[in-house]
Formats: sequence, C-alpha cells, structure tokens
Amino acid sequence: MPKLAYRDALKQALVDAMREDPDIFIIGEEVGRYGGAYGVTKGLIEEFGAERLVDTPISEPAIIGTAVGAAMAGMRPVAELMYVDFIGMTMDQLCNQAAKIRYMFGGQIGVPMVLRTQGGTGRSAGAQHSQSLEAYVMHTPGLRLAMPGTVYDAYHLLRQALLQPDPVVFIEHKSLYAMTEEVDLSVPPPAWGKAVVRREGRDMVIVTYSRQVHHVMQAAETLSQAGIEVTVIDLRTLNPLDFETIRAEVEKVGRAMVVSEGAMTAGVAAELAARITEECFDYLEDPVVRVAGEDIPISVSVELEKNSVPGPALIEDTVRRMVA
Amino acid sequence: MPKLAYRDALKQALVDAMREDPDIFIIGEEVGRYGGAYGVTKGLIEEFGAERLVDTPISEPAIIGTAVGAAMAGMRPVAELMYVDFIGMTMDQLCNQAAKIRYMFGGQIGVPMVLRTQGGTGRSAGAQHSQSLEAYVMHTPGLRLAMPGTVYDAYHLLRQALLQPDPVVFIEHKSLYAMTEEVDLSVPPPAWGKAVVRREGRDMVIVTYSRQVHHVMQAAETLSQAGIEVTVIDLRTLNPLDFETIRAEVEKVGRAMVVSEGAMTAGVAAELAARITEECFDYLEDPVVRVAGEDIPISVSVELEKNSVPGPALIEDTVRRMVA
Amino acid sequence: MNREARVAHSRKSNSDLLAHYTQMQRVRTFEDRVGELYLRGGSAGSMLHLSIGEESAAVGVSAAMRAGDTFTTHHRGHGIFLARGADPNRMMAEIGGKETGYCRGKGGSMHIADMSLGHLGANAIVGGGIPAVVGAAMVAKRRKTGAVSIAFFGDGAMQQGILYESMNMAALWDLPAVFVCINNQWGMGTRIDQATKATRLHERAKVFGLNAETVDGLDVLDVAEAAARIVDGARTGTPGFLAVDCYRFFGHGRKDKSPYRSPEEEAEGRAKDPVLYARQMLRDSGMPLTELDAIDAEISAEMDATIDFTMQSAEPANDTMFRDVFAPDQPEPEPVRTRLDRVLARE
Amino acid sequence: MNREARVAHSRKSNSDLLAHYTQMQRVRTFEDRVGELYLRGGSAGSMLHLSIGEESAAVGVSAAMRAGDTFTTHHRGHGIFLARGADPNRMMAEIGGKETGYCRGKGGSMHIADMSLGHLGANAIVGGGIPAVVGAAMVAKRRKTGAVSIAFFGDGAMQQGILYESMNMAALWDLPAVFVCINNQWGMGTRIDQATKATRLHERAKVFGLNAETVDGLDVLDVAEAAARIVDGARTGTPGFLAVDCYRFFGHGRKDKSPYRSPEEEAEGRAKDPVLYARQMLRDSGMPLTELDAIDAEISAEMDATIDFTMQSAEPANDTMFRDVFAPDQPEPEPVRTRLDRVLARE
Ligand SMILES: Cc1ncc(C[n+]2csc(CCOP(=O)(O)OP(=O)(O)O)c2C)c(N)n1
Ligand SMILES: Cc1ncc(C[n+]2csc(CCOP(=O)(O)OP(=O)(O)O)c2C)c(N)n1
Ligand SMILES: [Mg+2]
Ligand SMILES: [Mg+2]
Repeated sequence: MPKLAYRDALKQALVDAMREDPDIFIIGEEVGRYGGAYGVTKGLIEEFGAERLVDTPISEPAIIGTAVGAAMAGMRPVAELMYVDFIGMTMDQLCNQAAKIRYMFGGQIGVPMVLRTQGGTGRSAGAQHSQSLEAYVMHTPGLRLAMPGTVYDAYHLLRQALLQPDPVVFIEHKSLYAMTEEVDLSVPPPAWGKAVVRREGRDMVIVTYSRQVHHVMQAAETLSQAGIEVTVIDLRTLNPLDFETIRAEVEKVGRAMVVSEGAMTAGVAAELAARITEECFDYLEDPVVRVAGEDIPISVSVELEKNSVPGPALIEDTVRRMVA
Repeated sequence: MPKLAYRDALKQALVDAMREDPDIFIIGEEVGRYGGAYGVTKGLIEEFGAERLVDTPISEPAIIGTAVGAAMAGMRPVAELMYVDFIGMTMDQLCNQAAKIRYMFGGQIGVPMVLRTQGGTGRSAGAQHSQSLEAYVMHTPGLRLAMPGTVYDAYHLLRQALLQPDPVVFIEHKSLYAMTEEVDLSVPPPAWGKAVVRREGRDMVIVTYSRQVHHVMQAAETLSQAGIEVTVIDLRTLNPLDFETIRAEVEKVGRAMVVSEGAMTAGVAAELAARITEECFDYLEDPVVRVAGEDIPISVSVELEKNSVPGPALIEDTVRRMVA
Repeated sequence: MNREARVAHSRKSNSDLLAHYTQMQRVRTFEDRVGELYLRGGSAGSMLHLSIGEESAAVGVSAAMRAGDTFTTHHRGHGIFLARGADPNRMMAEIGGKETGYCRGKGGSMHIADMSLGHLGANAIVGGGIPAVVGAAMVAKRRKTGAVSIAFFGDGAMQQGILYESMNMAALWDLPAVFVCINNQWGMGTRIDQATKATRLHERAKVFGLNAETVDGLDVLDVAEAAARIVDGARTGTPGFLAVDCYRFFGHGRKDKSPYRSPEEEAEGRAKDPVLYARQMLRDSGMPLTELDAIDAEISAEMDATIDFTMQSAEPANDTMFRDVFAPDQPEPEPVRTRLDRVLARE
Repeated sequence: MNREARVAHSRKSNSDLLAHYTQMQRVRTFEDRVGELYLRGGSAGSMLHLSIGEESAAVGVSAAMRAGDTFTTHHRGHGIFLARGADPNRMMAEIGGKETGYCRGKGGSMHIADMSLGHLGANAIVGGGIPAVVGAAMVAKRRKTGAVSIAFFGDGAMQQGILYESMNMAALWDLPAVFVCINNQWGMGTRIDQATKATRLHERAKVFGLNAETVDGLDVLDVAEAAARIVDGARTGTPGFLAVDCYRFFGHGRKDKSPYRSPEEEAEGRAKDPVLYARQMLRDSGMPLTELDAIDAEISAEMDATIDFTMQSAEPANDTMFRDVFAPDQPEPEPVRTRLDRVLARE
C-alpha cells in the first residue's frame, strides 16, 4: 500500500473534488501562488488557475463573508483560515451569518461552504497560533464540524464535507501534516457523521478525535502490554455527533474517558462527558473522566506548550488509576 | 425597603464606582447622549461628561481593542457591546488580546476592563439579537464572567467587577431590565466568585444563573406546593466558578440538574453537569440532567422563541419526573 | 438642476418619474401600515425600523437593477425589497412572524429574504450583509451572468471595518459589486458627524479604487441617474459606491421619539421629502392631481390588504422550530424534551 | 534630495545620522544573531520574522518618540523594540523561550513587551495590536501626559478592517495616535499590488482625516524627518499615518526562501539598504571607515553576548505554567492533574 501524508491526502481530496465539481473553489490567504501556509494547496493553482485558487488580502472577516455570499449564489467555496486562532475575527460571519441563514430565511437557501483551518499545539507557535477552538463551533447551532485524525479521514472527511448542504468547519491539526500512513483510499469510507472504533477493549472506553487519537492509541498500546485493554473511539466529526457508537461501547465496557486538546472548561470534553453520563448513567461504574487542555493560554516555550495539553503519559496514567 | 429595577441597580453601580474611581470610563455605542439601548446609562453623561461616557462609531472590534489599550495604559474602561450577539466581531480582541495579554507578557501587565453586554431571549428580537453566548467566554482562559440574575447582584457584581485586576465579561439579561425588587444595597455582598443558595430543599439541587434563576425559583414554588423541595444555586459568576458550594449542596441532596438558557451542546450546562458528575459521582442517585436552550437559532416568532429556551414548566416537569 | 430644468426634464422622463413615484408611494404606504401593525400588537419582533424619508434610495437604485441581480440589505430594508418586487402580503406577514411570511415567520423584519428576487437577505448586524455581495459578484463574474450584486447599508455601517475589506476585494478583483450607503444622517442617536470626521463618504470608497459618488436623495431621478452610472460601471467591471443623502424622518425604531435631535432639524430634514417632491414634479409637469390621488388610493387599498392578510395568517406551528437548522434531508436537532424523555425514562 | 544636497545635509546632521546608523546596525546585527539562534535550535517558536531591510523605519520613527510614548508592533517588531531601548539580552532570551526573557519565555518573538519602555506588545494577529493605541492615546490625552501612542504594522495589515475603525476613532477624537505602516512590499507571498489596488497607502488614512505621508525608507534621515512631522502633529492633536517604503530582504519567516519572487526583484530590493546607505553617507561626509568599523565591532560583540546569555539561561520552570493567567493575588487555574487526582482519589 502506498504511503501518504495527511497533508497530501487533504490535497488529493481537494483535487479530486475540484475535478468533479467545477463549482468548488478555494479562497484564502496564500492558498494559490504560495500553496498554503502548511503546503496543502501547493501546486493546485497550476491545474485549476487563479479563478479557483483565490489568493486574498489579509481580511479574515470578509473572506468568510465572501464565501457565504458565493455559497448562496450557487458555488461551493472552501474558505481557508490559516489558523483557527483567527476565527475570533470571523465569528460574526460564521456564526451569525453562515450558521443561521438557512434557518432565519425559513429554509429558502443553505450555505454549502467549507471552512478549512488548522489548530492545535506542537509547533511552539505561541498563544495566538496554537489553540484548539472547536468548542466554539460545536456550540453554535447550524454548523457542522469535522476533525480528521488520520490520513484516510483527512481525505474522505474532506470529500464528504464538500458534499454537505450546510456549512462545515473542517479543522486539521498542525502536528499531523507530515504524518504518513499506508492507506488505501479506495476503501469506501464510513458514512458522514459516523465515528470509528479504532481499537476494542474491555476495561475502558476512550472517546477522542483529531491528534489526540494518536496519543490515545499510543497509550493504549502501552496499556495493552500491561494487560489493560481499552476501546478507542475516534469521533471524526463532532457535528454530527455519532452518539450511538459511543453508547454502544460504553454500555459494553461501563467506564469512559474523553480526551480533547481544547481547554477543559466548557469545552468539547465537557459536552462528551455530560452526554455520556446522561445517557449511560446506569452502566457507569465510575464518573466519566475528562483529560483535556489546561485552562491557560499556550506558551511559546516548548516544554510548557507540551505540558499544556494531554499527552500519552497522562492518558496512560489516568487509565491505569481508573482501572486499578 | 425601596424598590429598585435591575436597570437602575446597574446604573447605580456605575455611578457609585465612577464617583469613587476617576479612572473608570464607559465606552460604546449610544452609551452617552442616548443613554444606552436599554437605558442603563441614561443621564450619566450629565454628571460625568462626554470624556467618561464615550459614544463611539459602530466599530465593535475597535471598541474592544480601544478598551484593551486604555486598560493597559492605566485606566479602567467599561466597554459596552449593545448585544452579546455582536461578540463574534470582537472575539479576536477579547480572546486573543484581552484574555492573553497578562500571560503572554509574563505577568508584566493586566487588562482590568469590564465588557458590559446583555443577552438572552424574551423580546422577540430574532436570531442575531437573542443569543446566550456565555459558553464562548467561559471556555476562554483568562476571562472572568459574571451574569447577575437579581437586582442586588446587578449592583454588587458590577461593583465587584469594577475592582477586578483582570478582564471581566459582564452579561446582563435583556428580559430583566424592567424587573424590580425590594433590595437593601447596603447589605454587604458575598465575596466575588461566590454562589448563593437561593432556596434549600431535600429533593434536588438546581444549579443556574441569570434569568433562569427566576424560572427555577418559580418552578420551585410550584413544586413546593406539591411537597417537592429543591435547592436552588445561583452561580452569579461562571468564572470564578464556586464549585465548593455546588459540591456541598449536591452531596447533601444526591441529585442535580443544571439550567441554562444557552444552547445545550457544548454549553455552560455541559460544563456544570460534567463537573458535578466528576466530583460528586458517588453521591449521585441519578445522572445530572441538563435543561438548556435548544440547539437551534432563535426565531423572531414569539411562541417559537419562548419554546427555544427553558421555562418554568419544563423545569418543573423535569424535576417531577426525576424525583418521582 | 434648477427647478425649471427639472420640470422640463421630468416631463421628458415623465413615465419614469411616475413609475418611481408609484413605487415610492407604495414603500411609504407599506411603512405606514407596518407602523400600524406594530401598534396593533401584530408585529413580531421588538425592533422595527422604518425607511420613511429614504424611498428615493430604494427606488432609484432599484431602477438601475435587472432581474438576476442580487442584493443584501441592512435592518431598514423594507423599501428596497418592495422596490425589487416583493409581495407586500408576504412581507407584512413575515414582519408579523406568520407562517405565510417570506421566511415562515422565523426571520421577521430584520431577517427577510427572497432568493427568487435575488434578495440574499436583510441583516440585523450592522455591516453583516456587506461581504456577501463580494461573493455573489464573484459568482456572477465567473459565470458571466451579467448580474451585479448590491449591498445596501446605512451611514452607521461606514464605520465597520468589514466594509473596507469588502470594497478592497471588489476593487482588486474587478467585481460587479456595488455598495450603496443610505445616508440618513443618523445611526440610532449618533449623527454622522459624531461618528466620523470623514463625512464625505464616497471619498472613502474612491480611495480604494471604486467608482464613487454622492447623490442628493431629494429627487429620485437624480438617484436613478447616479445609480445607473454606478451600477452600469459595476456591470462592466468597475465596482461602485453610491451614497444617497436623505433623512430618517422618524426615530431609529418605531418607539424611539428621537429626543437627541431638535424639532428644527427634524422639520428641515422632513422637508426633503422625496415622495412629495416627485408628486410635485409630476403635478408641475401637468399630471392632474386626481390621477395621482387615484394611484395613491389604489396603493392604500393594496397595503391595507396586507394587514388583513397578516392578521388572518397562522403562527408557525411549534414543530417548525427544529426545521431548517440543516438541510431538509438531514436529521433535525434533537429537542431538549426528547433528550429528557430518554434520560428520564431510565428510572 | 539629490546626492550632493544629501551629503551636505548629512554633514549638518552628522551626529543624528551616526546615532541612527548605530541603532540600525544594532538592529541588523541583532537580527543576524536571531537567525543564528534559530539555526542552532535555540529559538522557541516555529515562527521567526526578521526585519532586515526595514531598519530605517524602526530607527527613524523611534527617533521621533519620547520617553513615555507607547507603542504596539506586529510580528516583525524586533527592530522597533531595540530602537526604543530594549535590552538585547532579554530580547534574545525571550525569543529563545527562556525565563530570563522579557516575558519569562512565555511570549517569544511574536509576543514580546515591556511596559517600562512603553512597549504594549508585539502581536501575532495581523492588525491585532492596532486598536490598543487608540486606547493608550485616549488615556494620554485625558491625563495630558503629552505622550503619543504608535501602532507599527505591515502593508498586509492595510487590508484589515480594524485599521479603518481605529483610524476613524483617532481622527474623530483628535487623539495623539500614529499609525506606521512598514511597507516592505510583501505580506508572506503576496505582493502589495496583489492585495489591493489602492497601493498609495497613505491616501487611505488621509481620507479618514489623518495627517498622512509616505516616505522612502532608504534614507533614515528622511524617515526621521517625516516621522517627526507626523508624530509631532499627533502630539498636538492631529493623529497621523506614515507609510515607510522598504523591502523585506529575506523570506517571510526564517525558513521561507521566497520562491514567489524573482532574484532580480530581490537584488533590486536589497540594493535599497538603509544601513549601507547611512554608512556611505557617513563616509561621504568625512567619517573615517575605521571609526565605523569600530562601531560595528562593538555592536557585534554586544550581540554575540546575547546568544551566550540566552544559551546559559534556564527554561521556565514547569510550575510557571499556571502563573499569570490571572493577577498574582488570584488563585491559579486548577491543573488537570490536580483535578484528576481528586476525581480518581474517590476509588
Ligand atoms: C454590529 C451591530 N452593532 C450595533 C447594532 C445596533 N444598531 C442597530 S441599527 C444601528 C444604527 C445603524 O445606523 P445606520 O447604519 O446609519 O442605519 P440606519 O438605522 O440609520 O438605517 C445600531 C447601532 C447592530 N444591530 N449591529
Ligand atoms: C489575522 C492574521 N491573519 C493571517 C496571519 C498570517 N500571517 C502572518 S504574517 C502575514 C503577512 C503579514 O504581512 P505584513 O502585514 O505586510 O507584514 P510583514 O510580514 O511583511 O512584516 C500573514 C498573512 C496572521 N498572523 N494573522
Ligand atoms: Mg443612518
Ligand atoms: Mg509586508
């Protein structure tokens, strides 16, 4: 099987989708000539031209607003936000406009756009370039939210996002771009909105997504050597949220933990823990435990950055203590 | 005891604080000559002048940014955002700047500003003027968050907010402005960050804040007539969060519900439910139940608006079913 | 133009003027009825913004538009939508929050839209609808539809940064986009010169590379002419900006009594009445008053009917609440009650 | 000025020029060492933006500033901070993420600040630091300190809406605020004319009512003169804008090899070297080369020491992680591990 990088899987998804659908175009800072700050769109301008790789001024609010208008006018924009950290400038266009247009206008029209961006720690990029802000999006009615953790999902979730009738926020992880996997992209993907059980075990269910899938899988390996077997659920999309898969696994195992890189308080981990508790209470031997980002800004210091978010050691240690 | 309106208590807090601290000034749209969209600052310009009631152009991002700069330069701005719904335009200044400055700069300086705004339903103001967006704020490290539900708290929390060394987001509820209460403002307030138990009962603990305090209290009255006694905790501030009060009550009663007007998914109710479950699991007979806003935009239609958020009937009914 | 030249001119373009007058009178009458609906407690929404005094902007610019053109408006957009051909019944019903309204009662006055007429939506966020026209213009250009896309907004929005980002993009990409500022001198209680020193608004657009003009809104023919220049320019690749000077005759919202401005100022402002002005021009050019009265009466009847239509329309059913958050083929968000039923059923 | 006039002039202001040269050379040498630190793996942060080629903007504008003035910078702000008197050791240590750095290693190159020097902070958000100067200028005006507040940013930020909101407010309120655009022609891989049609940047500020000029950055004396006009104007109540034309000699970040621009363009751009130009002016005006070399050597030694200082400094201790989220008298946020300890202790 060929080895493919996460970055290249994303690019492949864009290329394949753009070949099929002439209405798709990419709009954002440095997406064309430069090829994207993380190289995802490198070379695309040669095939698709400047009309479909629209390099913009540094005007995030208007980039998102332009995409909203283009989507309403019948095309399918992929708006790129170089860092999810810049979402704060665009949340009016994203949350008051894109997310609400179909509803406010009584179903007359949708906003089929994809907002591609990337987040997370791992490159010592400091407080304004390292955040995991998916909770803002998950909390906003009307937005879909996909967060691929694997190369295969980078490709297929992006393809699926580009078929959605509603706005999708698609958040990549900056530390995964260079990751390669042996993948066969021709294997049909799970339906949009379905979680995947990456590993099954009897001792604990761990629900996670994006880069933390790898931290969890790494911890799971180590734990397995010590005889502790965990189930790992990779959510893939946070909206739709595939709660049925979570329920099924938690009911089997009776113990759950959620792992998220976002700040713990009022974050994604809170939602998942609350939901699991509500729905599976009688199956739970222990409270659902949250392992998540610290409630602090991210430091530029490499060590402090690393210690601000969950890593395999903390996950492993927490499982051991829970299972003990 | 004199009757005072929520609106007037807020005004009184501003007046008293501004008399004491010449560094406090108010900056925002229509705060001066007009007296505020909801009349909170009416008449203040006569006493304090245009220098301390700064009417601004309609430029929300720069209003917040200006307040950040003024706070760093040594004054204490009260920036007003006419509706919390407009926070999406300002989240870069609020969350990337105000919230992180002290941390990024290694503790050299803080940003002692108050962002006063209002949210919630009840005036049929439509999807872009009726939201409860406190979860965005609660999720962002570095921000304080106060949400007064009573006239007394409107006064005292605002006074306390104006003494904080760090940025405070202060969210009033648009449906409470005209509410009056008999209050004695001279009674010393609980310490900043402390929750208040508004009612004690043996059957259920309900944790809530802002306008939902009244819905919950109303339900509690009715339930009491049916012999069901609930404890009602009014959080008053969501950051700091007074978890010790919650813990103490939940451990006594063994059953908890959280009520929030914000959209349920990944909202404040999720955080509270997750936290209570984590910390009080062995005391819980039932899962912590969330009663919160629907995961939909708010309609302008009066009926649909009302049905989009928790009301006394739903709260009462849920308690009955849980306690049954 | 001086008065004599104007009379001569309006004789020439009498039929245009009559059409404009009729549209303006429809807008004005509709707005009167909206106020009535509000006072009868029939309007949904605590916020209601009337465009009385601004009719020439709506009608004059609309005259330069074609079928297929798209537009967005601000919160004071009834007139523009009507001028573009909206059904006043469905408009009034939407303002009343009824299921027969354009948006099935979910949007109301500030969130009204009609894709079939190119109305991409009113907006309750000052400046919020501006960048969408950049996107729509981009699509029009790429598909060579010949359409333009126009953002209508107030003088208050001139101080929102997103306007400059949008105008810059439109200029950079030579888009068929137009930015129309309806300068009614006030943004709530803030007079334009209390919001900016740069009160020659079109200069700001010019510096970004747009065709830009300011026109006095008193005479709808002037507005129509200026709009034709600007809109045609955009159609052929140079985005434009037009400021229409007018006056907000009444308060910001229906209840606002504008204590922040003087009676003298209001009297002076209301003297610049584009509807009355067009009426006088028509009369001066020989049109019998009886004919004008007949037109007015017809419009009055048309607009009266909108109130009845609205009062007789049903509220949206409660189960429509979860509809249209996502596309119809998607599952609706789960209601809190359903969730609670499941959670509570365990016991 | 032509060359002769310039030589005559620089002779006159020789001592200014020498001071400027020294500062510019310090900036250039510091930036060289920053690159070295990066290559030695000693810098924290994947992003490092050097201001080589832009020294005259930093030094020329700084010369117009006084103690008590405040400023914010963009992500390419080392030069400005140095010119304002920063300690190069603490700067380098901050860039290295060390506890001896200005921000105790939490901020790094893009989030450096020093309140005692009026540096309200660098910013990693393009345009993010601009409105803060409006606030700082407002305070200066109210307290009658006589200080100005200056926002430094790049040409890319000219397309951020918040700049227009900020300039409008500064003009409206007659604030002692200055907006300095360091126009190095590029924003990452986007040339200024690919980002806007309105490349005469200062026109945009003028239209909002600011004193506005563009100055060529080749000659630091020109920059200093223009800056003096603009900054003095602001000090007396008319906010200003200054665009300094220069060239980004190297890539956007330390690793970027700028494949998007031609070697010819780069050669031409680098020929406009303000440091070299000042050196030549000094020589032409009679300053012996040996003296200049001695200055350079001294600077070199000063800047070499910053690397040693940084390499010898400690990493911030892990327990500083929770410090300074809130004020020192407030409880620190609870670490996840502490929470887990408590939750897991139940069993
Ligand atoms: C982003 C935003 N800020 C503030 C408001 C509150 N608001 C509604 S209309 C208005 C005044 C707008 O003035 P203008 O743009 O001139 O339009 P006009 O009302 O005069 O038609 C304000 C401040 C809002 N709706 N949205
Ligand atoms: C809001 C925001 N958008 C995009 C970026 C990514 N980015 C960092 S620097 C830069 C280019 C800035 O160009 P300019 O303002 O000219 O400054 P220069 O790098 O040339 O000094 C971009 C796009 C960012 N950091 N912040
Ligand atoms: Mg106006
Ligand atoms: Mg640049």
